[in-house]
Amino acid sequence: MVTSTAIQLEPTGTPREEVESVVVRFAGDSGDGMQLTGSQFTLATALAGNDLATFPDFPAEIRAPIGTTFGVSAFQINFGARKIATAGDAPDVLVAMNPAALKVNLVDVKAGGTVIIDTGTFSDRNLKKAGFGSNPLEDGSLDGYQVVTIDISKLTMEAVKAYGLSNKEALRSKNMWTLGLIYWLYDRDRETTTNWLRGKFAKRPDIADANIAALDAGHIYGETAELPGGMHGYSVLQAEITPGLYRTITGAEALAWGLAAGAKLANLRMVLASYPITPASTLLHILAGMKQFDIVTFQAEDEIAAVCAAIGASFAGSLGVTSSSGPGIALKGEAIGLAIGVELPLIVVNSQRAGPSTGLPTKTEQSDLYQAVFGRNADAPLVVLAASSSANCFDIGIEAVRLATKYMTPVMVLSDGYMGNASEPWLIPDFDSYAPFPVAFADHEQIGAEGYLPYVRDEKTLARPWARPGTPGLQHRIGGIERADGSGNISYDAENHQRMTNLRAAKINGIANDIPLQGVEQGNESGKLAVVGWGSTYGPISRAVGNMRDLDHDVSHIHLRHIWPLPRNLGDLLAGFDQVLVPEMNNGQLVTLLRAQYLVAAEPLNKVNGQPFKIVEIEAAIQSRLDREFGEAK
Amino acid sequence: MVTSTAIQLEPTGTPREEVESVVVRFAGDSGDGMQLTGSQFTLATALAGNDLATFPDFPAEIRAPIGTTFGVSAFQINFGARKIATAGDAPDVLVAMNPAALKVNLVDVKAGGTVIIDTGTFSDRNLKKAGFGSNPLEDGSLDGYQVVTIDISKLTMEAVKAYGLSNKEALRSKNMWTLGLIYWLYDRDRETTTNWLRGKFAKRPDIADANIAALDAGHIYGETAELPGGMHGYSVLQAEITPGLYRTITGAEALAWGLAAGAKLANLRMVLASYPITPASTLLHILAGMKQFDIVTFQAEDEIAAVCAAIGASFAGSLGVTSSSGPGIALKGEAIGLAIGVELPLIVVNSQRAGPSTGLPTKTEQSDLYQAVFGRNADAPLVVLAASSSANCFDIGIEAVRLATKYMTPVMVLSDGYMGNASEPWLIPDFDSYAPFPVAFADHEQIGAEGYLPYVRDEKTLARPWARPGTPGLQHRIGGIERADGSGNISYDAENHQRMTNLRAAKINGIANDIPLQGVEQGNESGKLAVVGWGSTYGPISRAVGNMRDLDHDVSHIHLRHIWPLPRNLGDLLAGFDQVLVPEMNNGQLVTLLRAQYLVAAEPLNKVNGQPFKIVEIEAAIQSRLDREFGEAK
Amino acid sequence: MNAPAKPSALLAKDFASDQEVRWCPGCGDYAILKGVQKTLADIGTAPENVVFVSGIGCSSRFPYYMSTYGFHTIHGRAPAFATGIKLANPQLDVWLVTGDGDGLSIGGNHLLHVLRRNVNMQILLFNNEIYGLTKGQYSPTSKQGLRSPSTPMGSLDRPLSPALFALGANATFVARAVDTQQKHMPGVLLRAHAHQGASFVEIYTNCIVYNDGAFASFAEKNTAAEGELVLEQGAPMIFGKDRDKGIRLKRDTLSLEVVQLGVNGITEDDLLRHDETNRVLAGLLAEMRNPDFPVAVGVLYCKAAPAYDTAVHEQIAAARSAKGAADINKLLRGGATWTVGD
Amino acid sequence: MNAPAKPSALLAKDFASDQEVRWCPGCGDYAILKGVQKTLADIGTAPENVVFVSGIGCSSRFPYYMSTYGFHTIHGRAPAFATGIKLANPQLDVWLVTGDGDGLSIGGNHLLHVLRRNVNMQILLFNNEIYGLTKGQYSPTSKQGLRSPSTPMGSLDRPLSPALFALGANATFVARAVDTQQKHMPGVLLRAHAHQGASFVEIYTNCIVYNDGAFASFAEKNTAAEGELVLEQGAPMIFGKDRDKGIRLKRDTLSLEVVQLGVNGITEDDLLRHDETNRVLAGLLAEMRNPDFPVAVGVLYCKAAPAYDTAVHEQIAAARSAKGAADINKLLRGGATWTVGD
Ligand SMILES: Cc1ncc(C[n+]2csc(CCOP(=O)(O)OP(=O)(O)O)c2C)c(N)n1
Ligand SMILES: Cc1ncc(C[n+]2csc(CCOP(=O)(O)OP(=O)(O)O)c2C)c(N)n1
Ligand code: SF4
Ligand code: SF4
Ligand SMILES: [Mg+2]
Ligand SMILES: [Mg+2]
Repeated sequence: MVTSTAIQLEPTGTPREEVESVVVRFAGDSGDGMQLTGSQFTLATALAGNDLATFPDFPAEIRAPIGTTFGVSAFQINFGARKIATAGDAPDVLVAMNPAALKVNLVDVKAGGTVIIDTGTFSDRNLKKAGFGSNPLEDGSLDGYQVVTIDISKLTMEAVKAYGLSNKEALRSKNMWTLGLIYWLYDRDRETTTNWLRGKFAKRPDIADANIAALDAGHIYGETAELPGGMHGYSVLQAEITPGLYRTITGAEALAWGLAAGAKLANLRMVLASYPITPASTLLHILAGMKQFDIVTFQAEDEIAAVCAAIGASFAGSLGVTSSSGPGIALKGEAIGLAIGVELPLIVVNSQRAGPSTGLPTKTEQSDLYQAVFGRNADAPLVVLAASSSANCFDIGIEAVRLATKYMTPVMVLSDGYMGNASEPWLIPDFDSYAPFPVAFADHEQIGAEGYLPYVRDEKTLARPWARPGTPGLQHRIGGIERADGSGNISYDAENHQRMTNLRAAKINGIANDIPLQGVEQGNESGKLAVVGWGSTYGPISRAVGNMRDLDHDVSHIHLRHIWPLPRNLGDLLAGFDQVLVPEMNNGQLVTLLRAQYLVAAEPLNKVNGQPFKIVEIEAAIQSRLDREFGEAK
Repeated sequence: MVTSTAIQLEPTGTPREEVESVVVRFAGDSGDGMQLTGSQFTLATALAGNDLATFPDFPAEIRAPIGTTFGVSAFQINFGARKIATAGDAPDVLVAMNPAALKVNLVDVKAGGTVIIDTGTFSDRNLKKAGFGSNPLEDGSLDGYQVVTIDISKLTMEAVKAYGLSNKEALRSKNMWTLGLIYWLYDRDRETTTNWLRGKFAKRPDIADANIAALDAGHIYGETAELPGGMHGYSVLQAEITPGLYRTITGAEALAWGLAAGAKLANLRMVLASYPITPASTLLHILAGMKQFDIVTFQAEDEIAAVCAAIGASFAGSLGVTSSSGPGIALKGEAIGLAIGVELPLIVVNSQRAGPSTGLPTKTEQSDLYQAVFGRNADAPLVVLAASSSANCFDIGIEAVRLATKYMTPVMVLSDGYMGNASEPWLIPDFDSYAPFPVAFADHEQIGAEGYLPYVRDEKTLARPWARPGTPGLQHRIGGIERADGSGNISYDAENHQRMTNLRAAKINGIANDIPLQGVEQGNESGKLAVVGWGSTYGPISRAVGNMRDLDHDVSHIHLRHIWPLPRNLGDLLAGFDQVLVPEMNNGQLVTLLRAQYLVAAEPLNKVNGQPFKIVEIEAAIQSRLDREFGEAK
Repeated sequence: MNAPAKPSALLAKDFASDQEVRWCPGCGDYAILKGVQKTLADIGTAPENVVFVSGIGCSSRFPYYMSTYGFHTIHGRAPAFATGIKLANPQLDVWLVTGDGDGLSIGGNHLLHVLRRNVNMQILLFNNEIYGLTKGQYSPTSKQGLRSPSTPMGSLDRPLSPALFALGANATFVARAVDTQQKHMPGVLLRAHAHQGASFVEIYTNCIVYNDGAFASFAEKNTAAEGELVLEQGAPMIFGKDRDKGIRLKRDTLSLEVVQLGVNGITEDDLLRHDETNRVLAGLLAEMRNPDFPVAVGVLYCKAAPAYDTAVHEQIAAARSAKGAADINKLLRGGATWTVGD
Repeated sequence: MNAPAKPSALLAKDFASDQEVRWCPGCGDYAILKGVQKTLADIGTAPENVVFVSGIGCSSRFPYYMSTYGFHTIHGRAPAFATGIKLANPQLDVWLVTGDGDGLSIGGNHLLHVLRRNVNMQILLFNNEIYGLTKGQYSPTSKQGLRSPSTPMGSLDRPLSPALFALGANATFVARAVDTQQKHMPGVLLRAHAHQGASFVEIYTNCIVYNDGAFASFAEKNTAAEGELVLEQGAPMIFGKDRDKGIRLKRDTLSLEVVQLGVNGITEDDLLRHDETNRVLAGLLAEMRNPDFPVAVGVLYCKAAPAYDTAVHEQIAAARSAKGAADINKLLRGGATWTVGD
């Protein structure tokens, strides 16, 4: 919501309107560099002291034919002088680099919003490719918007003429021209982008220069040209942000670093075994570049081999990690069951995407909770964690390592495509402030009268000891057939199976005592309505609850990061609310778990169109629940 | 419970005691032919007009060293003059062919029960192999039992001396000698066994003769010898049984035949693609021998290939079926998601076994309900059916075919190792009385203005049409990426995904209108306690509820055969009971589903020691729930 | 099954669906699509009798672009789906499209088994030596040392040779074609189609985005003559711009060498003649790699063997004639039964 | 890692665990167990440095019977577990035990990839041409026509040759041994152990219950001499009770023939000499089958190549020396940062 609050004077004397927050979407062809533009703008905005959130939206095709709607790539950013929770429901400003980008994105723009259009691309051919029957610049389609038409293509060509690039190369700077204009619009500093361009094109200084010239030209255009549509500059004040050192971080980065940090705290080598799949591959790519952290990455022949190699690595005394997305996780189910049976640490990262089956690989969804909690043969409990934001992935990564190694158990970490790709500002923690939890491998002291017993448990955690092959005297054999309590030898004994089944369940349930009590993110600890979320719905729920609370509604936000076991106070907490609403980007999964566990009449709010919730959608749902309650009270 | 009711006179003048029901367990080394003995006794008992139920208990090893406890094979039969629900909690009579068999099985025998022992095998060596420190025949271990010691080995050798067999071959008739004795004990006719022996050893008439001689000798021994322990003959009156033609049938047979029958009713070729795994392989073996029914069986390279081949067969217009056990089903999850997405018929049979992971392959469990209902990535609903007994597998097989083809959906059929192997008498139905449900494949009439649209749905069932490749004009392309409503072409459209997700869920939910209302097996439609079961717990629950009702307790038995969707009246039905108890051979799975669906405070009763519930266990649980309720009422 | 009237004179475009082709501009897969459509027109099969089955990958989008029946399945499993289709209906003309990742990484086992079973279908493996769809990770056929997002310091895996793998799998038909060689491809595909059993065709295709030029040393206009040996049954193995080079067998070491015709008195008669029924020879040819050798294309190996799907249905027919018409009531009443009277 | 003191003079029994061996009496696996225990004693490795990894099957119970570390995993996936173990700790001496079903049916793909990657381990494939544990279904190596519970009318699949498969997978070491030949086996296993990389050893083993006598034509006392060719590097290929038969190369057809020494003037010099570095020769030898040929046992192929796990850790070492000691705080502060002041 853009709220004008004051008028400032530009250095040049032009007035700059002060706004509290803005949503800008850059949209163009896959080849137009919209993701780069977006991330540069994100950085400049962070440096300007705003809070922010982003939503990159990639096309499904690798490189669709130029100018087609299915080749449109977009990047949305919401930034402001206050806490920003989501990438924004609807853009205040849409930058459309071609007709297809306009076609796909216009519907989302807020009524009366600004649409900046590169008219240089609005040829008949491109209009047709985008599926326009007539030219939207002329047929009234844009009525109701502030339309700013600029021939950005032409202006860019002019700006970079001096550098003797080919037409094609020259046109590639269009995005920088546009970025320059938007920098002017929101009063951002160009320096980091200039430096970044110099670094990126270190081997082609002519291209670096051309891009910088385009960036400057766009900026100057804003300063000097009389802008169409009466557009003028804005300023967005700094947000109140906890002081400290910041960076932007995507969920994939945060998770990779969190896992590396966890391995360090556990004093273990990490072996990540994975098989590429969108959107999970990024984690593999990042960790593949971190070999100096004693991280082994292994691109296996498939997901089954990946999880098995990870379990093998854990058997050998390293931290085995595997990562995939829904369909790949499905393939890992059998092997995860083995890890549960042999009780070895294992981390399984699921970057969820829309399904079922191949589904919509580039679209987000959080529909793998059932699979995480229930998706294996037999009684096979494990730990399930869900990160609530890009930055939260760091701490979730560490928590996963802590629980996996302390309890000798697989831990499933749920992330999603949205969170993985979206970046947000992150107050960089001091790693030295994290308490180490080094693994104490079994040693010769564990050798008793009957030799080493790999299934004698720690009384408190119920974890079995971890003996590293290579250690003299601790030779033992484990496997997927039921193991005798104590020795771990094959046992077909009926009562042993009952006991081991109970122990496996008790071990996982007991972890509830080693995780934080469930807190309330916003609002009271009891009341009329609790909105219970998990995962990347954090942003829209927190803003929606915040907005409704600002309107004096009695609603609280509870957000789960521990999905299994659930926090031990959760049942009591939920019992304190008249109604419980569970928004999920699936057809209702956490809600099933809560109803079954606590017999609480939790209601689902589902959305499965591959897009994150809009704040208004959750606000509306809250309103309707509160209305209903009033209705009943009458 | 053996209840003496009267004394009859034997033809020879010896008194025969009349009993209402008896539990006999045959136990011996794997090589002793106990399963054959058991099935012959079963047949003779059925012919004698008793009702019966059996429980074969195989050793986990293929062929363990002779005389070891882990090589013991047992077969239990419960038969009587009344309705028999289970194989019996505790044997009245144990036949122990060697020390190991005694060692393993004695604990289960009812206090005061009869133990018949082949003393010929009680050598020091065998006692040691079985892990006896001292000779149980001498050390008082058998106090409290009626012990009948006979040197069966020696008597058998003598009986078959005439046939010139090798020692080893001769000794193989021991089981027939024993069977002869037991036939005498319960007044069974030897003729079917004699005929069967003649058929089985048609090529070795000497062996047939020897076996028959042993059988007769055992029988004569009973008639003439003064039996140790004062043992005498019993008679078990005929049960009141619905008139008609009967046979014994195992769950695996019934399911194979049910699927074949279903395919016939649907007018389809069946393609079963499977990969061997205990206890599921039997279905593959049976169907592999039924090629004359136009059944193609395919032993694939693994479970994934198996399910994929089955889906391919369905795509091509046949009925694709795949079968496995827990770990194998886990591997099929990804492909099942595809079948859900492309909406093709598919039947997935899960013969459950104890887990997790490899678990206890030869032991029974019903712990794959979570996996069946929830075990896939994304929102991926399908139909889940569970057979309640060996014979019920026939109707469940037909129902699976009906639903899969009518609704173009995968159907998961849950059976288990116990049900698959156990045989029970079956009133053979007249197949002509089953209403056919032939598949109407799409034809040229479905070609509209936009061509053939594979995702235009039937308004009532929401099923899409099924077009068989080879049909001119209906060429279409489908796949795992989200399909456009109507055309089925790839669609990345957000709202289409939402719509298709809703349609997939609605189609499956709607099936609730096409399945029978949930009935009550025994007891009232509302009351103090409902015991809700599924699968092979039918027997013990029904007998336990029956017994408790005989004692005038207010308890009802509800048994689910449709697990998903649940019968549409189930919520209301359960709401009518003060308490709901859900016995399961798992750690509590159906109970989760019921609590989540209906917010009913259902309580679990779990058993996971690889053995079916005992009747007394369920009786005790019922009692404790009823006590508690009375307690509260005070 | 349906016996549709054979449409007369089909054209390549009759095999194109109405779906927009969505590969990257310049992707080699376009050329293969053209080649396949032309081949089908040449064969003259009715589109409704043809099924294209694929896994997941850029290449595996293929079925959507054909006017035939099509099934875009899941990653790596297309051979199993295709087998199921043939088991259900052996009359269908099944074409399987897979990639080097789909077919040899996750799907290696299914490919192995469909080849050894000899299920009657054509298997086209689009080898671009990269994972295209997932944005450029190395594949099992990538050259060692390839830097990719998952191997920033260079890949360490020793690559598979798809043809050698197929021969090791007991395949009965192994051939190669090249995306850019539109004249050559249909001939190879026609041969694959004519073969009864699993016909394996490796097609080199250029991923212009993630592995551009992987086959530049033999697949381009100016390199083909020197970089490639076009196999023809019975013909001496000659190649080169001036057709002046040949392949000779070094008998004692069981290996091949490149020789110059006319030099040291070497004539055509000294050269190996292609014998596509010789599996050992096929193995030697499969291993020829630039720059030391030309890359062999065409039919490397072809040997008759019964097709699996046919044999399966022969067993069914035999069982039916031996055991008589299927009768469920008879089935239920087989074995020991007894009657309980009223 | 631990560097344990080398125990002196280990005996075979030092490698036996306390677990009762539970194969069927008479199963060929017992002999292999003995052979492996003897080999390990001969090698003299400390038991704590050895890991046995297996899948599922009768054969895969192997690890329980060894006094080393052991991991009985899941069906078909042992190569992946073993790879993970080596990636975590390349110092461990890893032995993989699998069956013809475990390794070539469900696990074919993992075997393929561990071989082509050349991960340093010994792979023992117990080939009994049957699924033992699941009670006798045919396997991918079963002879065509085998009647089994799943193929009552005879199996139709064309069998795989494990050795040929391994060669097609680019394996660097391929050998064969026989359960009954206790003298021969340890030598082969020692060679496998000495080889850096994935050493593939097919061991013929008799399933006395479900496939008794499958190898009777060469694996029994009275058939071995005539039915088997024992390979030795550099030695002429002679076999027969009277050592009077040999293998000769038919040069023009690239095939082998059995010849009689002394007949038609044939001498040892006419015979092939074994060259285990020649993959083409190995392929020819792998295909020799009774009754026309003797079955080749011993080391068919051995060629040096870098081990994958070693190379992986070299990259890690290189990265560490290039990028300096790992520092999480530095990592988090890399790239663009900014400070928000109080
Ligand atoms: C189970 C599963 N794992 C992984 C993926 C991701 N994935 C899709 S295509 C592909 C590899 C494609 O490579 P290739 O077969 O060579 O095809 P290309 O794109 O190069 O034509 C991968 C890893 C998936 N879709 N499903
Ligand atoms: C996922 C899975 N599928 C199937 C099985 C059943 N299974 C166990 S062992 C086996 C085959 C064993 O054959 P092989 O590897 O040749 O070993 P053998 O018993 O002959 O030594 C099968 C099919 C299983 N345990 N797990
Ligand atoms: S990524 Fe490569 S293989 Fe995929 S469509 Fe683009 S060019 Fe073709
Ligand atoms: S079934 Fe066969 S392979 Fe298995 S233990 Fe018995 S003899 Fe050995
Ligand atoms: Mg590829
Ligand atoms: Mg085997």
